[in-house]
Amino acid sequence: MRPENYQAQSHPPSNEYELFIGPNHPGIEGNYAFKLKLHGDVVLAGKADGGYLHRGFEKLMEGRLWIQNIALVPRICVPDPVPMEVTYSMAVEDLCGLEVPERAQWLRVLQLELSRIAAHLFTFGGHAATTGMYTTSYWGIADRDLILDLFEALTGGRVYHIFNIPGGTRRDVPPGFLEQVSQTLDYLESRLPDYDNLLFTNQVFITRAKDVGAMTQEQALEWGVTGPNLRATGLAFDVRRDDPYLVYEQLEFDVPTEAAGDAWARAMVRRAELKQSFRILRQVIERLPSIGGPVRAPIPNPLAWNVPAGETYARVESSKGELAYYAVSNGGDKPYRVHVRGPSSMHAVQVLEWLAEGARLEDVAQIMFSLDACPPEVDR
Amino acid sequence: MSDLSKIPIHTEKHAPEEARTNPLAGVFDELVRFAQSRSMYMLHYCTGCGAIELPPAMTSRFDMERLGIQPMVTPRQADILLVTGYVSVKTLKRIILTYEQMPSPKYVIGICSCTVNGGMYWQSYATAKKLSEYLPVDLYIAGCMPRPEAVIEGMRALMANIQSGETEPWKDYYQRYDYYLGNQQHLFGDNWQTPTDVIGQAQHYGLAGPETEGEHTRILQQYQQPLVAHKLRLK
Amino acid sequence: MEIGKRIADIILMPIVAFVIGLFMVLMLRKIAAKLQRRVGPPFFQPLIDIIKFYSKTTQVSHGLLHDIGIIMAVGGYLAAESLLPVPGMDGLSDKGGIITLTYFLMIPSLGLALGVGQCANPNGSIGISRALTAMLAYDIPFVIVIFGVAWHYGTTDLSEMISLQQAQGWGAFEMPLLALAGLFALQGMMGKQPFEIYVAPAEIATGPMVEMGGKYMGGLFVMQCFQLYTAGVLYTTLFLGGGTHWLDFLIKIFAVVAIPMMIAFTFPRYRTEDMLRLMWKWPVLAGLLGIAFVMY
Amino acid sequence: MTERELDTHLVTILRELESLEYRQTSPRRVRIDVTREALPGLLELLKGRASYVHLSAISCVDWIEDNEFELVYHLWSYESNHLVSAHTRIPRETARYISVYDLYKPAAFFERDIFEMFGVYFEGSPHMEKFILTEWDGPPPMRKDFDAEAYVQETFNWQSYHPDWLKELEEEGGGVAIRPEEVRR
Repeated sequence: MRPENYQAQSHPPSNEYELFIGPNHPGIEGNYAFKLKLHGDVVLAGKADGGYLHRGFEKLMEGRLWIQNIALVPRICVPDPVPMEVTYSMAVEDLCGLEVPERAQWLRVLQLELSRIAAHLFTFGGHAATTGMYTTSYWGIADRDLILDLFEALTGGRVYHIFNIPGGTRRDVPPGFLEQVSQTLDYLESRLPDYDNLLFTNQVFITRAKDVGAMTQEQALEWGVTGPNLRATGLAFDVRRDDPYLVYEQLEFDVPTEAAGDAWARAMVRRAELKQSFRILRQVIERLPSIGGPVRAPIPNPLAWNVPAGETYARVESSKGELAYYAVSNGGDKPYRVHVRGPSSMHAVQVLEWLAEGARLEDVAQIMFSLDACPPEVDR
Repeated sequence: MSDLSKIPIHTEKHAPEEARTNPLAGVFDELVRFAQSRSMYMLHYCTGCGAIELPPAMTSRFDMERLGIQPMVTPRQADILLVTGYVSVKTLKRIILTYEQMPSPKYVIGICSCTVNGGMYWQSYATAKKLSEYLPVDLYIAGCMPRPEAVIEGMRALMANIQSGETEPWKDYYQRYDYYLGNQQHLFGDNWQTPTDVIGQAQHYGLAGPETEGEHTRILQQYQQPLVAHKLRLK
Repeated sequence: MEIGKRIADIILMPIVAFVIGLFMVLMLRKIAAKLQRRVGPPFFQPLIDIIKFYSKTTQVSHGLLHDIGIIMAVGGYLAAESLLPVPGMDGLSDKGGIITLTYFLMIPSLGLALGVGQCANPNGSIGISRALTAMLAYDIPFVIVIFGVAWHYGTTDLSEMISLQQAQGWGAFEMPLLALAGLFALQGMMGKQPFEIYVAPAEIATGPMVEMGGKYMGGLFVMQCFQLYTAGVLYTTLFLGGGTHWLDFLIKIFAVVAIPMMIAFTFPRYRTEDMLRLMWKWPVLAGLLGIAFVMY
Repeated sequence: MTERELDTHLVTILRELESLEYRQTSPRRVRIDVTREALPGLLELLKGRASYVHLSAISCVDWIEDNEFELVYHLWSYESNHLVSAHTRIPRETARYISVYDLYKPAAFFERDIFEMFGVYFEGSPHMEKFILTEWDGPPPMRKDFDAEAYVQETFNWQSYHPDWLKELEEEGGGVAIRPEEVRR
């Protein structure tokens, strides 16, 4: 039977047609849609369509206590939740003038870098899968699971940890945790040559990823590109180094850059960042035992916590780029306004639309994944 | 907490539909149900944050393919619709469109607490709260978010149900279409329509019941316009 | 050959092909699983999938050509199987020969093109246009290889080629360049990475299969079994001396199919024009050189 | 150039403009309060002469008691590594302002976001249409006078916390040990 009341219509002949990518499409990262106008294989215009993941976070946060919102914020970016908690906590601490104990700061760096590794492994996998290379994505996601195991040992949750609260962290590390981290790092480092063989030196992948979605440094700055995508155009800027927070000033790490600004350069920057994260984590493992003190500053009764009136802009480097929280308090027990600036709000919408223009249909998914666009950050 | 062991367990026996005379027919039905339970293609649609636990469940660590579960790309090829997490109203429309395009027998699993009752977004203006109002749901897997083990366990429960022939809510969608359509219209407005002719399908496959048509389907017919090809609009 | 034996062969050969094809699909998925460090599907999974698809209640047809397209796709391979000699069964191979077979192998793609065209899904249309482009790409080296082999043996009869090879030694040793070009064409024919341009889930949502559900998808799964079997048997017949008995025949065809599989899961896919460029350059060059060696 | 030098550079620029106040809130954060007429000029100066090329975000706050919207433009300089937040207020009734898209491309996204969530219309912004809330026809939801909870209670049904099958179980002595209502009390 013909189950759909579709009626064929004749159209004047045209070489142009419109194609919907998403929201139900494997070439889309998450629940997001992209409309393309094509001429043959060439994209004439692209239009992003968001809002499928809209939950009204900013409205929800205005209706909950300052401390309750900690449970809400990691949901804003699912693959990389830790920076969300940390940035929100930093914003609240800034409003209250709370001093975070040093040990808690080191613990936060530990989680942030673990989360960055997990997110980058996930992105590798996704990027490779858009070009038909599923083995890398299977490996990457399985290796990411080891990081999730570490998070489970530390916080009790695999994906959402709710471990950082304003004033510090909820608990200290469990015994033997740092050795476990160290072993996982050794294993992941030993896996990097495998990834190189399979993906980063694979001639077919290089052919596919070179010159795809390329931008120059001037264009990147003009369109508000941040994070690894900006570093792939040659600008060595990292919020961790240039607008330091927590204890990043005491840590040694490089800011890797590439010059080309295409999908290939972005993948290589992520790969280099993995190594830098390993380096940071090793320093944390070395230094953490020598730093004593509490992991949490004393905070008032969280159920009746009136945060002093004021406003602040807290900013960190998440795995996807610059993440910022603008928090306003009117002296009440709930936030007056919280505005989340996710890095993907630029990458997934305007930059993607702009890069898709003139690209090939084959490369649209690859451009989206190489930008590491995370739709929930756009929709919030 | 009261003693959990005191909770009585209910087991209900299902009356066999009608005795088939041909002994081979039973064997054949068994085989088909076995095949349907052991080969479940799930739709590759991440509707919410619970989708982040599906890649681990599918890939090397937990490997759903051991159980014959594979991701599939388009609704036409899929058997299971996994609603992974909260459904915003905008997504819900697409979920219903997708669900109606899937060939039956089809199954819906609601993953995460948000599909049960709105979860932690209970006061959000943008998310629908009870998934089973809009679609017949076979199984809920609660948790925020359920671990891959829980997802696989839920899949196994669904498999057992399919094999024993217990779970057939997809028939419910045809039989009580008016109820589901009414809830959809309440949320999306009276001019809500999908390209799939559900009533026609129900009649064609002999699944139409007394509640297939009603006041809401009359509203649908009143607003229904023939679908026309999409116009080029972009720039 | 008496008529009864011939009819029995024609009926039996597609069944044998289907069963072996199921095992090849299983091998494909197991190889993928092993490379991806996981367990992979259970033993009967390919068969269960097909039964499942055929047991669907809803069958969404988009019109007459949609139905005919699938019949053509499966039927083209069914006809091809009766032309491929296997140990103990020759079927129609002495009547048809390799030229007819080459034509038969194009029918499935054309049938799919008809069927998918009626679905009116842009992804499907892009997919099928890519599939036809891919056919254009791999058919040039494929035809060169067929021509070279036929010239070398002086016949287009497949069973005669087998007996000649069993007398003189395998074609792969006599015509290594043609065998190499044949491997390239094989990879393209199976539509696996790096030449998986027409399925491409992340780009065009599985292309030609996008509107197929129920029986139609089941038909495509059956077609995949035949496709793997045909590719394996054809290459074995042309270059590896066919089979004297079932054991060495099965070992050869599974080995032939395993090579492209292993390549497939360690490479990404090319773009369409990259595939054309590659296919028309190296395999064609190797094939032409091979023909030159064969001729002189 | 050291940071201190750039700081004085920024200060000289800010001194050129009238009707603004500025103060340094922390070592890398500068807050500027400016009238709504002077803001586009200020941004132009900051971008053109003080290397504040990166528009990090535009935030909007609904001060319903003052009957005003506050718009905050967060600008970052990759050279001096300072973040300048320019605050301005616009009246709530008219809710119209000028787009800064011609200065900063990223502004288009934030302006569209504010248009959807607060109903502030930006003249000259390229995409003054719905993006996230295409299926929403209520009032702009982020305004303080929109009560999300009341809307939710009115629109959606809830899963019964005490369904019939549970009552049957309870009669036989089983069921949930602690009621949700009891927990909330």
